[in-house]
Amino acid sequence: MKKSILEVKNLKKYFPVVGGVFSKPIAWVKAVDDVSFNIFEGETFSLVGESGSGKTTTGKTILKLIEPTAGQIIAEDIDITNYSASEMRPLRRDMQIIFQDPYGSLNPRLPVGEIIREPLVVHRVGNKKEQEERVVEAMQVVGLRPEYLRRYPHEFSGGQRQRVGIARAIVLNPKFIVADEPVSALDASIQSQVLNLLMDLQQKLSLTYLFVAHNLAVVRHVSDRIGVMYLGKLMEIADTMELFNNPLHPYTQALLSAIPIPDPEIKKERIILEGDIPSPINPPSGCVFRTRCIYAQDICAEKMPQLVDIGSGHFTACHFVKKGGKTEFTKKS
Amino acid sequence: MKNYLIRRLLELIPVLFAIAFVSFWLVSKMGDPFAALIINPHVRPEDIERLRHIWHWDEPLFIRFIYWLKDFIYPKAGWGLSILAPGRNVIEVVKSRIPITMAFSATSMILAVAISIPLGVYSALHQYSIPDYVLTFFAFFGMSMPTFWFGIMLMYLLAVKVHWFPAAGAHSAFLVVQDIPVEFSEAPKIRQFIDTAWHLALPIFVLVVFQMGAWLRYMRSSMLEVKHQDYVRTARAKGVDSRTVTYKHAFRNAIIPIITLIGLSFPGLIGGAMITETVFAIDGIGRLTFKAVMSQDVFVAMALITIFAVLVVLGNFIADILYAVVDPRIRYS
Amino acid sequence: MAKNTYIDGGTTTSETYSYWRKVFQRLRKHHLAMIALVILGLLILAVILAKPLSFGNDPYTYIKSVPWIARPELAPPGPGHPLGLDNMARDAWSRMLYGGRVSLSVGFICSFVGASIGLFFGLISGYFGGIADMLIMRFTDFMLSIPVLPIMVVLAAVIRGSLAAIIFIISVFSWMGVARLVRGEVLSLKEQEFTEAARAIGESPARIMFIHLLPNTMAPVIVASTLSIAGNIIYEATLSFLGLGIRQPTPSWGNMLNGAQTFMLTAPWLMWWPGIAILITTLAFNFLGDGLRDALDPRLYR
Amino acid sequence: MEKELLLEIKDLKTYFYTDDGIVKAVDGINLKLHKSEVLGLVGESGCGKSVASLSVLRLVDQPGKNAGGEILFKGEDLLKKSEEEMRKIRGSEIAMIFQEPMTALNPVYTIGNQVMEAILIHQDVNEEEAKKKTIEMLELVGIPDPEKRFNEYPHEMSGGMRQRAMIAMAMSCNPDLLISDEATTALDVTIQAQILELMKDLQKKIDTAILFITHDLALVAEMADTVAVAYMGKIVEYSSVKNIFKDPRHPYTYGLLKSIPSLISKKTKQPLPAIEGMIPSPYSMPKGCYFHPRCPFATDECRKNMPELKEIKPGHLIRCFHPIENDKGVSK
Repeated sequence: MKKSILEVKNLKKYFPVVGGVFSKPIAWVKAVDDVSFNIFEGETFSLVGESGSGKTTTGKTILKLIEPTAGQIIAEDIDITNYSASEMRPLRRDMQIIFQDPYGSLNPRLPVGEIIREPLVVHRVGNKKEQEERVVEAMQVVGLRPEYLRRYPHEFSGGQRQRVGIARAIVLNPKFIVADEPVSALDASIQSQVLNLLMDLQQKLSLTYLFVAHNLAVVRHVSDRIGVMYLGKLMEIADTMELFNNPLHPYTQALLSAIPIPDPEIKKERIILEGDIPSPINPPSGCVFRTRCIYAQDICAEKMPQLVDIGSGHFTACHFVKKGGKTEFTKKS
Repeated sequence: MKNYLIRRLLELIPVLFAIAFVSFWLVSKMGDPFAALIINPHVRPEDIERLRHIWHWDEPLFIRFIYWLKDFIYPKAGWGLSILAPGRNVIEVVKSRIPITMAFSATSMILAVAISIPLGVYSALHQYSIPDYVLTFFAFFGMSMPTFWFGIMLMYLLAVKVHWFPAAGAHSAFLVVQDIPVEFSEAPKIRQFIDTAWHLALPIFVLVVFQMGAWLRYMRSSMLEVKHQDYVRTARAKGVDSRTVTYKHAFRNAIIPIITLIGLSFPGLIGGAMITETVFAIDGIGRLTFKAVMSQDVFVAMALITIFAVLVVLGNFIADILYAVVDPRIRYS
Repeated sequence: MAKNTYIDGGTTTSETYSYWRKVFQRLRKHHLAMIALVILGLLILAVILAKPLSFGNDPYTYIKSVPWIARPELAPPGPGHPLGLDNMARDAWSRMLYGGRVSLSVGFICSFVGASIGLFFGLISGYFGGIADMLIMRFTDFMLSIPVLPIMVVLAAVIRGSLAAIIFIISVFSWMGVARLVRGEVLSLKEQEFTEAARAIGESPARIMFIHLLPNTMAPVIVASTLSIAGNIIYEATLSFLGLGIRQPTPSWGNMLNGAQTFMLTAPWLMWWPGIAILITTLAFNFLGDGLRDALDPRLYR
Repeated sequence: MEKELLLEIKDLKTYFYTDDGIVKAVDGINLKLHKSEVLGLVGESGCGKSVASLSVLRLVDQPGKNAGGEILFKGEDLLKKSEEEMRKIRGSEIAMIFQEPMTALNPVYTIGNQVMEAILIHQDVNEEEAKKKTIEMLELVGIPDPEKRFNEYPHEMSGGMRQRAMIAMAMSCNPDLLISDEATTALDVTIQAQILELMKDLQKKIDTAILFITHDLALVAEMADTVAVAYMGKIVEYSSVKNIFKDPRHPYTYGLLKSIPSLISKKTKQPLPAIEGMIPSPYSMPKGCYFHPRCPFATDECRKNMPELKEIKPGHLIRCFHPIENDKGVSK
């Protein structure tokens, strides 16, 4: 049995929308709405989805960078849901994050050496000399020349900055890293370098990743398991190959078919979803996907389907996917 | 948007109340309005006590303020005690001074805005040209010069030295109509207007120069910012001619922050009017304020400062409304 | 990847340079700002060296007689007294120099106090949000709704005279701009991921504010403060001109003009120089502020 | 296959004269686009693809300037035209859509107003007819309830709808050439699929040629007939879409294709064959071939000289001294 390093149970995060005469919350953005999953030690678990799906919010809520509205976050048998900032501090040595924006994620007024040293200072690891040694070591591991220690972020390219961000995340030797769209802001040729680095570090430092991304090809390449999110809800969870070869949820099917393929000879039959992604402020009743689903029936408007295991760790939230992966889709008339 | 405006209006009430109270408190610190009566041999000490009681001056500060506020909003005949104009209703005294101040500050503001906007646009469209440098220098001059000194110097050069303009006052005491000197108020309206305009020319000029500096800079930078927006490029890509690009697409967006600032420029205008009125000896509410403070005329000073506060707060509110009128993004949210 | 395989190329330059050095390089290209900087340097030097530059005159001493005119009061410029004497027969040049001390110090101190209060409120308001933010911002709005000059006049009439009182009165009204500015900056910095990264590391709010937020808000605060020095000098001059600021016999450019206005017809030269001094100083601060804004502009940066 | 030549860019150069030096954003680009054909221009950031497209419409802002070359559109050099003549071409014969549909639309005018403006400029119609045509266009690009949408402002619409409005604006005068500059980059993948479908559909209906600019090779495979790969302001490979993807000859194209994670390969969680190094700084370009510092096959020749764009087989041009031979190795 694989050991679960992190467990999320019925996690919810609602952001208030204020308005009206008295600036009271008049509505809620249901960014994450009743999401549950496990992450096993040493694996890469990915959350994919389009904008507004709540994947990034989920990742940041797990690290308590965003306070959850409801649900539970259990990190290695400790329920950290209601931990305060000071209670979280010691745990942060083990849980780190890599950000999307290589420009915004580094303080422009600090030299990169200081940026990487910050975690060591905050957690009082070693004296100044030892800290500097570890900074140099971290820079070497991520492929940055240690001589660049005193340079400022603006002197580096996007790919190098992303390496600085990675060095900062690994300098405390964490067990678990949330990688929030770590390559989406990078050029194609740099993207693959950074992906290689992340996979390499996972091996060397036995890391567990929660990988948040919208690029399905990238996710397919790096993940062990994948969760597909739509409008704050998990639609499907499965092992990578299972998900790509046997997508059961209509949304997953459409999402996979929408990916453009870098091969002019493959002309695939595409499922083009109608309409826009609804607003998370006012999501559709029942199944949130029903407004764009070609198989939607009356029941979909009434009941939100539960995420159920249909066998061998493949979870789907659809009324028409039954145990064993049998589907009973009928096209909407 | 409607909700927002209602909320803003509701917020204004406590702000106004607080400003009125703070100024009441400060002004009453200035001196005892009844103290001046002691030197009057016709007033007996018991009369002073009686007056003190009538105006609730024997009550604690806050109670006294509430009574004062009530009287300020619903003035009774003969209300208030003025040292500058004994025996007259304070509100009447103040009211009679308002038109002249309104006339010359409104004129100066309209002129300043009306001249600055086209010049600012010109400056932005011809960035780094010689006219741009000249205008920039002029703008900085307007922002940097001390109003009172500029006023005195103009008065000295143009009124005292060469007699092009009258040195002081809002109008002449007598006007010569068909070789007969008549009192100002007896003269034909058109002559009154010309004479007033001639008297107010210099103070208006001072205020225009003072205000233009800021407007020129705002308009120039706003236009420069808009010039490089994507939608300006889209308009050009559509084949829109450069005139229409400038005035329909760029200008319409650049003017939004400027219009908003008009409402927020009231405090500066009030200060400027106060100085110019004092320098040019114009009997408006600005000079009255200064005189009231200098002669410790508490009732008049309080009434004036409350009126100024109402004007400033009203300006803020106007700014909000204008913003909503000119920017569709605000209008609909 | 093998250890010690480094990623080279890209935008790295051969030498490392800090943000402020780059700012200064850009400022140097701004001619007006550099001229302003030189003028301000000379002015500051002049008021520091007021004593040796006064030709042995004292700003408070009544001169008994001058050789070129019968009465020393309102004597026109002459040898040893380049700007003449004022109505109390004091040397106008030395009063200019000593008055400059007052005007410049009021400008600097009020700006500094205003920026400090503004930074404090802005940081707290922007970082913590919620109730603190609401209270601070309501208070800021309230302060901004006060008609500044009339209230300053009243305040000056209540607490009359001393330099400290004037500094207090002007400072009270010179922090709101910075507070709003800093709050806005902090709100946008909080959205940036490096602040989130600091929280992910487990940094305390105080450390985040001082290491990450404060240095990143300094640029606009410096610009706003430079510009507000000019405004504060004008406020002081205006109050003193109205007779509510710095009191005689202490000289300030403003109260020199107050005296001079009365004798506009007989001694017009007394009016010129203090006014020109104020104008040049405020112009210089405005140009410097403008140059700094261009040099610090993050949009041209990165 | 030999269709009428619509656009021919010859040795186009667009330089930016900045305080820190000259940036050769477009440094001698050559392209040919035939009538009703789709030409894909791909490359990473800094390769000059967007500047090249803006250069065609002569919309490059200061401090950018044309520094040579020709842009022959229907046989006439656009660089020699007067501003007034250019203005008549923009929006009617050549239209453009941009990456950010939010910022590319004017926030203070309604969608209808902005689409109608293009029609009123280039077509001899009155307001009423223009409005009718606008609503037709909005309907054509799949905006539901076009009469109502006509009066909506950009901020009231979703990203996908805004991009549809942009397309309606661009296509309203039946242009011969549509330039699409990263038109789907800011969109979600399911919305991107909708917009691509729409563009293909309209291209057939209106018979427009498209200059399709993107950083995403997969989109090019889907949309383009011919592909040009740009690197640091120069075209490094130029051929039919089939050749580019099945028989890439330039080490950069080859490396780029290999480094993209595949959707078919079983070898996941393996190191990707990445291109080493980074894109050079535009202020300090390497000598010789710009790609040599990152090229595994670079020789002394590459370090000294910039190779010419040469035809190595019919319709396949590359800029390389050592083209890759049929996926097996490098010619020496």
